Amino acid sequence: MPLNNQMKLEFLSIPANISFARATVAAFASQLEFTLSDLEEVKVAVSEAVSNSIIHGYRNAPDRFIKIYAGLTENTLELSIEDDGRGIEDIDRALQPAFTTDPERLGLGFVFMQSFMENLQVDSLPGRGTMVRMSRRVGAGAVQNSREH
Amino acid sequence: MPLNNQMKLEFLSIPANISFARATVAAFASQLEFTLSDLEEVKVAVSEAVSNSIIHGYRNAPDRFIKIYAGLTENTLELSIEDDGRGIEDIDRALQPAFTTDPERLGLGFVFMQSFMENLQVDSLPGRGTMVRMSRRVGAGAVQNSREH
Amino acid sequence: VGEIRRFLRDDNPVKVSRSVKETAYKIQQTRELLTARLGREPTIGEIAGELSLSREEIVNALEAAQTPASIYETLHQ
Ligand SMILES: Nc1ncnc2c1ncn2[C@@H]1O[C@H](COP(=O)(O)OP(=O)(O)O)[C@@H](O)[C@H]1O
Ligand SMILES: Nc1ncnc2c1ncn2[C@@H]1O[C@H](COP(=O)(O)OP(=O)(O)O)[C@@H](O)[C@H]1O
Ligand SMILES: [Mg+2]
Ligand SMILES: [Mg+2]
Repeated sequence: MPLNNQMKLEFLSIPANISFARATVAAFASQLEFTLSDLEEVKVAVSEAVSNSIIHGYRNAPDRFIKIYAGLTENTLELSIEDDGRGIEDIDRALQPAFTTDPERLGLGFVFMQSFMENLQVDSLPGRGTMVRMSRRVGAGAVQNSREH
Repeated sequence: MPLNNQMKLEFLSIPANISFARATVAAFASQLEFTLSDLEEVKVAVSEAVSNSIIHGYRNAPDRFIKIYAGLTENTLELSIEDDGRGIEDIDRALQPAFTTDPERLGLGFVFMQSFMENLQVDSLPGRGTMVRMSRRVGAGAVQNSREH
Repeated sequence: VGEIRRFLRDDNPVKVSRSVKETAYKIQQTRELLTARLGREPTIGEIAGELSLSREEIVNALEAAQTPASIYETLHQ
């Protein structure tokens, strides 16, 4: 599908930028006819991916950069969130519910991304970095929701 | 002054992104203790610079990119807005109130930037592009305001 | 996750939606209230604290409630 709009955002790996990144993606996505709840879910997915980059990718080093690329087709938001941090050893395992390498965490970040977004794809190379791609179609939330009830 | 935060935003040169860009810069700037009026003024300055890049720099070509760089010191937002469009022949003349190369426009964009922001600096090379830099200090608006009364 | 999804759900169309307008209205009200209380314009942090919203949410609500943002955008959208 042709892209009607594109943006790239790059920012420092500090916690203050989690809410900045989610607000920026939501503002961009609001060019499509998403509902407020759709955008809330997109924001949760962005928070999870960005905090993973900060916490796991960069182990809280505050001087690294995280990149978000976003595109809009006529009815879909496409997202990619990238760091060049530590990377993930075993991606399949990382995607499993409740798997975490940090005993203080819940291991649900990827579960949220998977359930709120479509086509989650994780590419990673240990020592090189991680790229999380996902998309969200207008109307997808409503469909999923009516299926749940 | 050391930068406590930095971000770079790149987006397509289409009118829909004027509002996106101003909201993004305002969201980033909101990490400092600006007032809503301060942020309104910053947004006007961003709108003017971005629409100049779209209209004058790229002559409304919708497939070019505009870059915004923003940094935060303890009390100042630093901004740079760049295009690689047509550029400006005579910068001093372009900065003059009511000067415009487009008879349908008012020629007040730079006047707004200059009055709402500090340290406006314009670099441009004909055929290469334009970079507009400006900054805004927390509390600057209040001072200006009380001076006016 | 289903629970959280239902908790978050609120199916207003986002552009110029009623709840975005309401949030923007509340922000302006709070701004006036705090201006009176403090004797100066409140900072965005003070408004965010009063409303339990993030600073960025305040910025986005104000932006969404005022679209289209300029005559130029009106003409070109
Ligand atoms: N950007 C990343 N860089 C390195 N490791 C990551 C990254 N994102 C996720 N991981 C790994 O995947 C695991 C699962 O992630 P997630 O589901 O978000 O759970 P949690 O963050 O609670 O640990 C993390 O514990 C971490 O080991
Ligand atoms: N990014 C830019 N690229 C090329 N020319 C520019 C750019 N920004 C401003 N200019 C030139 O400077 C002039 C004055 O700009 P401005 O004060 O914003 O007034 P206006 O946009 O109403 O013409 C414009 O008419 C244009 O010729
Ligand atoms: Mg996580
Ligand atoms: Mg102008």
